[in-house]
Amino acid sequence: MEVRNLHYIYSDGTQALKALSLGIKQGKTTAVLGSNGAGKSTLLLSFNGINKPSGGEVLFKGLPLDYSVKGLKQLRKSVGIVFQDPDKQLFSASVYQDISFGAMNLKLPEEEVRRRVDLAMKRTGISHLKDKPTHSLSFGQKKRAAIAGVLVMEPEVLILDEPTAGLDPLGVSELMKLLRKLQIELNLSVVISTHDIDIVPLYCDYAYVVDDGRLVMEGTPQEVFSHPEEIRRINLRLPRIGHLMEILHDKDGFEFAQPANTISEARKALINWKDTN
Amino acid sequence: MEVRNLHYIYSDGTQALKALSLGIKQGKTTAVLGSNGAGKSTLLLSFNGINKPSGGEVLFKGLPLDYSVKGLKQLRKSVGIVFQDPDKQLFSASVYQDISFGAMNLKLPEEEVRRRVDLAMKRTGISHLKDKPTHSLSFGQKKRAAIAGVLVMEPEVLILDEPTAGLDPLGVSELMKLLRKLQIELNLSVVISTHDIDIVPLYCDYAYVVDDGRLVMEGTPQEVFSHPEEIRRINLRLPRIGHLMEILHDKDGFEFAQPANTISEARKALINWKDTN
Amino acid sequence: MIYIDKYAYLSKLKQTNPLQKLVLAVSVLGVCLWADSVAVSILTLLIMGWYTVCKGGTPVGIFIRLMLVPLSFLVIGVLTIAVNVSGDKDVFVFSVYAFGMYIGVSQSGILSAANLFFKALGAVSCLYYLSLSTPMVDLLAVLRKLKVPRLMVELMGLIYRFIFVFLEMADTMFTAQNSRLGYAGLSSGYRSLAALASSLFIRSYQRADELYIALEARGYDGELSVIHEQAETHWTEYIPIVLINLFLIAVALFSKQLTGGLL
Amino acid sequence: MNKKIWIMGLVLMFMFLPQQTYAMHIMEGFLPAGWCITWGALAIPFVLAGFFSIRRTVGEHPKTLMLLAMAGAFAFVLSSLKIPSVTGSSSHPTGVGFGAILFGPTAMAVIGLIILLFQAVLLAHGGLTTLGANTFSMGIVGPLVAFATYKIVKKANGPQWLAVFLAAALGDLLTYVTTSVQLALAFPAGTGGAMASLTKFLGIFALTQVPLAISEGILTVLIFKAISSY
Repeated sequence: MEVRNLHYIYSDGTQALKALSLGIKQGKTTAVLGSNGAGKSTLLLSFNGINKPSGGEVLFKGLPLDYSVKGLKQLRKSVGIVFQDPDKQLFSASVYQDISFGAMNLKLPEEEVRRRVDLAMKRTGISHLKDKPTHSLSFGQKKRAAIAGVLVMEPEVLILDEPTAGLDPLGVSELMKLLRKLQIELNLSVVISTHDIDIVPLYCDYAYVVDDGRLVMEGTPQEVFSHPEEIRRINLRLPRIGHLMEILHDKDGFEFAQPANTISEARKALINWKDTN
Repeated sequence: MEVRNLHYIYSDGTQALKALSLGIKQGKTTAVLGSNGAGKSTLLLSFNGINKPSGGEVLFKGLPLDYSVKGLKQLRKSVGIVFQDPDKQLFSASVYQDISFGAMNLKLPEEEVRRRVDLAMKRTGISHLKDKPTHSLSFGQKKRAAIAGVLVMEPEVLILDEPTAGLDPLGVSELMKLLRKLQIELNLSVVISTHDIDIVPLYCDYAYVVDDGRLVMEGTPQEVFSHPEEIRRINLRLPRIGHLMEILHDKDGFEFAQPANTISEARKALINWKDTN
Repeated sequence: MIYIDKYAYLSKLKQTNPLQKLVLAVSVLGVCLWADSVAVSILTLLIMGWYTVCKGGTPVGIFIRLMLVPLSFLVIGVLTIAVNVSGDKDVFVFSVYAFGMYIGVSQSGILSAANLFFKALGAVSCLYYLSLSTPMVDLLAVLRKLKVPRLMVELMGLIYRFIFVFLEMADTMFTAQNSRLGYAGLSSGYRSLAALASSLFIRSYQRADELYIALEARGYDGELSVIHEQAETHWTEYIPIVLINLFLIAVALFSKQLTGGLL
Repeated sequence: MNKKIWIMGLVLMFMFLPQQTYAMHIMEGFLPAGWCITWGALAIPFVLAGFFSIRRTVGEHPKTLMLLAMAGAFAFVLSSLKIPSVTGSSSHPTGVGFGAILFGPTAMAVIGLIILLFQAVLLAHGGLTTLGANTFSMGIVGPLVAFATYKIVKKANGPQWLAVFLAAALGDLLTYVTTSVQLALAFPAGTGGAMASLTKFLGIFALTQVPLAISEGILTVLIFKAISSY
């Protein structure tokens, strides 16, 4: 999955994306970072053809997207998107029926639809909610149901807009672990947009940083967060651990071989430092 | 502001609060922590009389709340509440009109309404948005407008449900600094409920931890986070810095005199350790 | 607010074939209306109450509380029918004189009012049996099976789903306004309610767009096709329903004969 | 003395009872079977016309389905809101005028039917056997009156607010006049027949509705004003 020189102008004239180019690594978790209004959501909606770019192109498996009805249908089988607010995505009061929707649209035999729905519910850990009405679910459960509704299509790319927004600490870590698990088990390419900087070094393999519709940085979380000035210039911040380690290194005379952004990295760095001193 | 032995049962029979007692410190910022469904929002809505407790009592300035129409009117003048989703709190076409809503309902002379609205907009830094339609605002601006809409009533207690949810990193720190400033300038008592554990040691003076409708812990953030087992038992977590420092202390042979949950505390502790070794 | 919906999902009868429940409710409802007899009405109320409370497990307190919901309509309606105006005092068994006329109730008026009162309660208990044992989702599936046009069922399904989304939204908005004293006076109350309704309308309008986009992303092609649970039934399960109806019909005929068609 | 108290009690009850109830749909089991069928049969052509018109539009623009669904859910929620009143008792808007002006009377027949079914099953307001009668009054007559009033006032170059007000108020009122007619026909008085009965029902179901119809008119004007300034 790749976008090249992408431009997107909203009907009200706002230029949301400006000559943006980036590639999604197959089978990895990629984060798209940026402050509110940087263009993250617009970008995500371009990946499965909901936003048709005003300029440039989106490529899937090396081929430019085909925006015909048939082409889009084909694309959406492979590229699934989970929106931030599950109440905007779940259309049926029956969790089971809602999840089956995507699979039914693939015109699969009923047997296969049932198999996939059951599997998707099992994978997202909501099998016990089968007979519950959607409106009785908690926010986190709705989120999982929305993910299951995309998984039934057995996509190759799973896109999630702010997947951790509104979840409590346990909800965040459970959801991110779920995504990690899906990514590994199904060899999915996962793309998330997020404000939650601290989860990026923990759960993401690669990160793109966008600002004002442009790509300003890319690399592993490690690499991206080793440019703190740049990160702050565009109103983001380092992970808190990274920030602490930066100050210890810059101001307090600690010496670390490389930046550390997670607890385990910081431990290693500090133990290392302790042992050499 | 104080609640004593508070019970709250929803009309569908769910017991949301169970014998909860706590006091809000005047002129301080108090955090209410807990996972989703712990009863945080129910508690906040009890403070300004929207939820009438099924048992126990809520006291304001030492007196039990008066749930008559007049009593509630009086109370809501003094205890303002800002909801999580500003879209559910802003109704009017223009920002100015929306902010004036509460002041108008107090039947103040027009002169006074104008003065208060201008002041509230200035305090929240949105004076330049005066004539904008509310729906054209960014999420962070809407949040500020919602706060201004409560400030016009010149409350003594300001309650905010998940004030940082949905904001980007800069938005979070700006909002928390704004609340700090308001709290000091106006001698406001600020009460926030939050999932965002990392902001608690930075911006809050006191914290209550609720779980399953009960109060399970209270104290300064320092004190509360010095019981990591208890915090984890109820599905919360330590601030990330606190977690790192805990592991360094418990497993890696670092010695710190006291727990550290913020970057500056951690720096001090580590420098201290460095100097004594 | 919507208790009935909540109890429907909790009912022990939830797994029973919804068509069977619909047939039971509607057929007994029909017999109750046709019979027009106090005995049948009371029996209907007892049978349906037994099904709902004993077999369905709906708390009896809830059932009684719900039976009181239509009571104000019932009392007003029945009194309006029973109370008549006439210049002749003799048509009434009890009357008062006011404004140069007699206002009162006649014997046949009392009888038909009592009849109507119980008939309506009996009928309501049929409605409650259905709605307290059959979640809307299952009911819609039955409608689909009964060849109600697909578009109609889809529309109903969407409306049902979003009623809860908007109710929650309206509730939060109302609370937010209320805490800023939006309902402290009559005129501010009107303004607040209008503001609430209009923002709710605008939100719902936007929600149509957002939902359409989300559905398209999942391959929507103009048909909200979903998989349905197949409820297996055997014709023998309909035997009790037939027996109940036959019993009620027999009671109706018998009591008509006994009271000369009065009750 | 005794009689006075009796009358006073009756008057008070009639004054206050209706205001505390929901929109006055005819309850389950209240109408004799014959009338249930009659009103159902009268409502069917309108509902079918509405359905076919919706199907045509949705065929051309699939998004219309979502729009109608949201309008329906909105109308259901609107009818559950409480109109503030002086006495503290509450009444609920019908949304008849609002819906008719925005979506036209044809679509309203279908949306009205669905909402009435949901109100019956989820809230026990109205009923299954009275669905036809209630659809006829609230989904057909009310919207038709509201729509016609709106068009006539607009055509006569009346101001927008007046058109909206009259449409909403008359739509609401005529809904209940229809309900009264339905009840009177089903329960003609022992002395004086259907006309005497109609007087009684109009007095109770329509007359008490006048202040509520005015409330709904004012409210609808305010809603339209707020939406147009959005």
